[in-house]
Amino acid sequence: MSSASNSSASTATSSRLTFVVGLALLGFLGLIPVLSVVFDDPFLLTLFTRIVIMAIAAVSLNLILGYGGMVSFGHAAYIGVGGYTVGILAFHGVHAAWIQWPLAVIISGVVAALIGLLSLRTKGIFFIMITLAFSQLVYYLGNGAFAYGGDDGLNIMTRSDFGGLLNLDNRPTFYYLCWVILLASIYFVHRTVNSRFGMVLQGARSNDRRMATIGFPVHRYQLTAFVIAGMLCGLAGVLTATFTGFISPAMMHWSRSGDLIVMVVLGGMGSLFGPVFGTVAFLLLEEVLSSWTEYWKIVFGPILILVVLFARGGIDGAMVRGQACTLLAGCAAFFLLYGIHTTYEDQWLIPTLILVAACALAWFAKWEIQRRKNRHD
Amino acid sequence: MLLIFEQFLNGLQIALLLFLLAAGLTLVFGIMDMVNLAHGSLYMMGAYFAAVFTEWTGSFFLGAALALPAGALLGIVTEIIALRTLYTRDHLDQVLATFGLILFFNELARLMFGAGGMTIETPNWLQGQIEILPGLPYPSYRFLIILVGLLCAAFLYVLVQRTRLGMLIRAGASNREMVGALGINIKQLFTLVFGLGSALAALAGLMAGPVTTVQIGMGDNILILALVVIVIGGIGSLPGAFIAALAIGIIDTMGRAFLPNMLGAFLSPSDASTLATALSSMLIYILMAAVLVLRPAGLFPAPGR
Amino acid sequence: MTELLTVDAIDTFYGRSQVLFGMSLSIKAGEVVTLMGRNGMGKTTTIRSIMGLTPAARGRIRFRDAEIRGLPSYRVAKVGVGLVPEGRQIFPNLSVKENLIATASNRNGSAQPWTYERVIELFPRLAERAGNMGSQLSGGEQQMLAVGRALMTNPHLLILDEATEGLAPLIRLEIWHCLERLKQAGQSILVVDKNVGALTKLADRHYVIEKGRVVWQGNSADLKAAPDVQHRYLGI
Amino acid sequence: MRPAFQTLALLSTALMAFPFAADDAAAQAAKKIKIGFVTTLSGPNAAYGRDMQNAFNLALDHLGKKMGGVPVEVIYEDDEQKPEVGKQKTEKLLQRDKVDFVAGYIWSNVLLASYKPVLDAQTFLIGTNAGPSQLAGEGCSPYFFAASWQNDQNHMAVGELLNQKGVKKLYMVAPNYAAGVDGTNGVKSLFKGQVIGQDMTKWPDQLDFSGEISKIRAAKPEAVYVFFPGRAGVQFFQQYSQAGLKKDIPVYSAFTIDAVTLKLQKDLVLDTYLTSTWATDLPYAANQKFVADYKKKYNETPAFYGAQSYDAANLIASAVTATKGNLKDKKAVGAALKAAKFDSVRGPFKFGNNNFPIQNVYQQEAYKVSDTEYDLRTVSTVLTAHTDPHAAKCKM
Repeated sequence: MSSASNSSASTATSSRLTFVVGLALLGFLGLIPVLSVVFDDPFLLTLFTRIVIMAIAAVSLNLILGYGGMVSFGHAAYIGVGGYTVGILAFHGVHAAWIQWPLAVIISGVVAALIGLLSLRTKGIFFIMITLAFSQLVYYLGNGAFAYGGDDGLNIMTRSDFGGLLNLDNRPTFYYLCWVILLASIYFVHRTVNSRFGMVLQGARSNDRRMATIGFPVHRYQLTAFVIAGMLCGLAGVLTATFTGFISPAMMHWSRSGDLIVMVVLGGMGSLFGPVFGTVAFLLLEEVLSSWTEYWKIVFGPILILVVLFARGGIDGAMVRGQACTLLAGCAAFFLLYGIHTTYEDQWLIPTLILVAACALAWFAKWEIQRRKNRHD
Repeated sequence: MLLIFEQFLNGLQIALLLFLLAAGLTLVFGIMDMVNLAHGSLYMMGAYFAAVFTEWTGSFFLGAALALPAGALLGIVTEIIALRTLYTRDHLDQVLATFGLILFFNELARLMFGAGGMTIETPNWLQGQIEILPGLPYPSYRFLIILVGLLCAAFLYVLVQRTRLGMLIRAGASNREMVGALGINIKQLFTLVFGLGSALAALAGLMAGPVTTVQIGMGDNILILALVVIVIGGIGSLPGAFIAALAIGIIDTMGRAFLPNMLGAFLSPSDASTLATALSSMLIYILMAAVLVLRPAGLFPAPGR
Repeated sequence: MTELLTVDAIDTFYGRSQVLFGMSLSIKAGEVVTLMGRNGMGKTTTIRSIMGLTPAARGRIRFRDAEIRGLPSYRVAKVGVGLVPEGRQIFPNLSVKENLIATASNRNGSAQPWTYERVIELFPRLAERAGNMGSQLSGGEQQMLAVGRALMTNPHLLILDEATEGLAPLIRLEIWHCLERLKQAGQSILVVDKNVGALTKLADRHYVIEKGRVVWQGNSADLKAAPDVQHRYLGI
Repeated sequence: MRPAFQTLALLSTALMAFPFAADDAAAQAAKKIKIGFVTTLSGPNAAYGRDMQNAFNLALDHLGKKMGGVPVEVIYEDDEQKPEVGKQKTEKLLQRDKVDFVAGYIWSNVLLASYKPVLDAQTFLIGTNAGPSQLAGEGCSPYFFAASWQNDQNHMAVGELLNQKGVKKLYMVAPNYAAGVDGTNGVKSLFKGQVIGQDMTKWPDQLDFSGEISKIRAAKPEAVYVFFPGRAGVQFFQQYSQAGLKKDIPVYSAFTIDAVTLKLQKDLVLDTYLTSTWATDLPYAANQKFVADYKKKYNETPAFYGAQSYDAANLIASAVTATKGNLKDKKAVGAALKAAKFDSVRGPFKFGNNNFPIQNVYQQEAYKVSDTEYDLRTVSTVLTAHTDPHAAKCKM
């Protein structure tokens, strides 16, 4: 749990800077529909709608993973539960959002309560595995539900209906709805973690026994957080289903849960805006790398390793340590490579790959030497 | 009756493959407290090595004999380059970094060996069947898997229970610091164990190759199963892994084999078979969840953790 | 007599909090030295610093004329330091015999090395339990096993950290007796304990520490003659 | 100083989004026909995507990279075999690249996740492999054309073939996913004998079929029907042969043996029965040219995935030529596509009312071309000018 406690130490010192940058990023996200019109690129809106929805899911995971220290490896299950509730209701002709959405959130909460109740008996790697097991159960349930398309998934032909209040078929309207929900969930998490409840939750992360001896019903607090996170993630599932007009078991495959964890860690665990940073970085990186080469994972895999090894506390952590230069260099390199790519197409792929590998190696070597020096000085 | 026995053998064979994979994983986990998701990649690379070497030498056994040290070497190199720095990190960091390794290895294999997959040619006498019981011919290659699996289990038992290396492995699983304080270079010991685990993974991969073909990502799904095995068995415990592997292999096979007939009593045959498959897919996860709810550290947790 | 171990002004930290402040001590070959002090004053940290388990940030630690500060613990053990740790830390999943032989070695080529038979001779009680798992032993038996295990590495210096804590008086006596025999055989020993009565008989010299530094040192006679030291620093 | 850096860092992060927008303004200027092609180019099944891509490129070569005199640009996207990725890539093609046609899709679930935005944008979608029933029946659309087949067609042909061979007792094994269930139902719809056993295997992670094979042995059927697309097909035949059942109980399959898997299946699938709508030996000039040039260019034998993609390119070209490049007139383009005036590798090509092909389904067999090379050849015609069963439900 060392990195978890590290990042908690950093939140205290970082809050102001991260706050500014985080708000700026949220403001930028709010401008996307405008930019999409200015640049005549509707896909920008599509891309960022997905990013904002995933950010909501990441924010919900951060509540239990970052603040609560509960590594849930099955968080995508709630995206599935929320999505399937909407999809199944729509399939049966129920389109009213004020039935669909609350029901989806409640069912996600109930599922989270059941999973949490059993999973929280375990700790560490066992908790990771048992949450994975439960999400696999939900996954196979979706896979076996042939009435609702099974593996093929199910199309939602009619979007949720808010009466005359909101027209979700209007893409900017839907985008702003997601954006507002993201803002609200960040604010909600902020209030939660700074309440007494949140303090106990964070205390339990580093030492649950002590919190229990002080007299807090730690287990109940953790379960509550688990359920809240499940409900919020269920809401992200509702948005996903509404946005894509399609549900399938693939949305709750275990690798999706893995992606969510990566987003949170990449952005910075236990940081208010970390999940948003992480989601934006992850999905943009995926989008650009994969448009770049179909072998993009050979770059993405090592990036992940490097982030874990060197950028502890993720993007937020880097900001805290004043590694803006590193961040800037990363962005510049990204820019450069993207520029080279668009100019010369794929023939530059191999040299740039080698370049990236060489940079990584050099960085690694430098770090290793430094570390050895520190140890023996 | 014969069918039940045959299905038992099928289950046993799957179980032993799982055990080979889980054994390395649990040894590594036990000593270094290190979750290595890339273990599945070593399984895959072992299978590819065997395919390439078999093609090259023209003999399955020569190919296998070369693939084992190659797998061990690859494991050791990976350990030294990428994993050493992760020992002091928490499980989450290890999961993420080794997840990155999986992505890397999968693409590397695609670049090196192509996307089309490979087959491992086995000698003719392994393509046939042996009559184990009157009226029960069994594929000789699957029989070989059972044999190799049992031999390996026995070898591991002797190694861990009867040799000094085994004592150190067990001691390391319960109290790593103390082993170091008594003069054992735990890093070296771990590299050794990691090499052993990698060789076991490669062995599992190359044994599975002729049955399941060699392909990109072949280790990803079976790795999840192997993780389930070591978690049920109790981390760091070889006997636990053995028993859990047997339980999962046999429950899985028996579930698929006999659930449709049982459900067929209530449902139409095609509904019964789809429902039975959905159920048997879930069966092992239900088993794991149940075990963990009742015994939160697995069936045979290593003492001292 | 030559210096065996010299700890010279070491500072040790746990994370950001400093525990040892210029801690120093020395042991000559064949000597039995104690390290005393109240709980939380840095006794175990001193041992851990010597062993390289919690490396000291500053200062020097010399063992048989070689610098050992900064070495990983297995190398400290290899140059001849045998540890009987606080809480005994027997391997619970190894049998008594396995506990003894798993890490045994005679790296320094002792002419009369410790063997399984010799340890059993020293602690006949262990013979009866040779096949039992470490976890099945009583506290006293575990303590004997821990001492035996350290002896099996044939160390130049044996370190015992709180060796008699929580043991029945009779067992305690047995341990002191055994240390007495080891001393007679020429074994150098560093003992961390609170049992002043037994230690003044056994040991040659004593260090008393408080808040991570030595506040008093002297031989057994001095200590007996200084009840105020005993009272102030050891709470007796 | 530091906050300044941080602001810069943030700004450049934000700016990353902009190059996306910048580079297609230029593309828009040149008059081009843009085709988006979505297929699987990474992961274990990348070989199929590669086959499709190769064939589509070959077709463009044959067309001189022009359709109706207008230069053609193809943008390939990798769906990673994941429905939501496929959908996002499809939307990118529509919204950013503003393609005129979308083609491709190997997997039913990816197609089902992706087709709605294409049809909503009134863009023509040419399916080159998956042909799910959802799009063939009530869900048919004037904007969707299948250059391949309807999923049930090959399976139904297996059912008919079994009748022709006089099989009375059949055992069925297929994966437990939508296409697997459709497949078994397709066989049953024409098969007149008795199905004495049916197993649905876990998809896609079951690699070992020993349990199912043991049950087949015990059930003693006259024939076995299997449907295992991709690598699972290799695994099944390998294990079936190891169990020694191959010589006793014949295997009938659909979509389980193709040029890609054949490289691994080799002898294992000789003397088995399969149905398909295309083979390298179909005696049409277009087919022979396609096969010969594919082999020459890529040094490989094309699979049916490629053949269908080759047809799709020519189908699009025929429509562009017929409308003289005026793609704004959707009605005319739709009519031209429907007319399908091109030389198909499958001979005379005709769409049914639901825009799925009316075509022959053949019995085929694997054979050894040389020591190292295997191929499929046509044995007989099982279904002639077959219309899929869902067409009746399409109100178009």
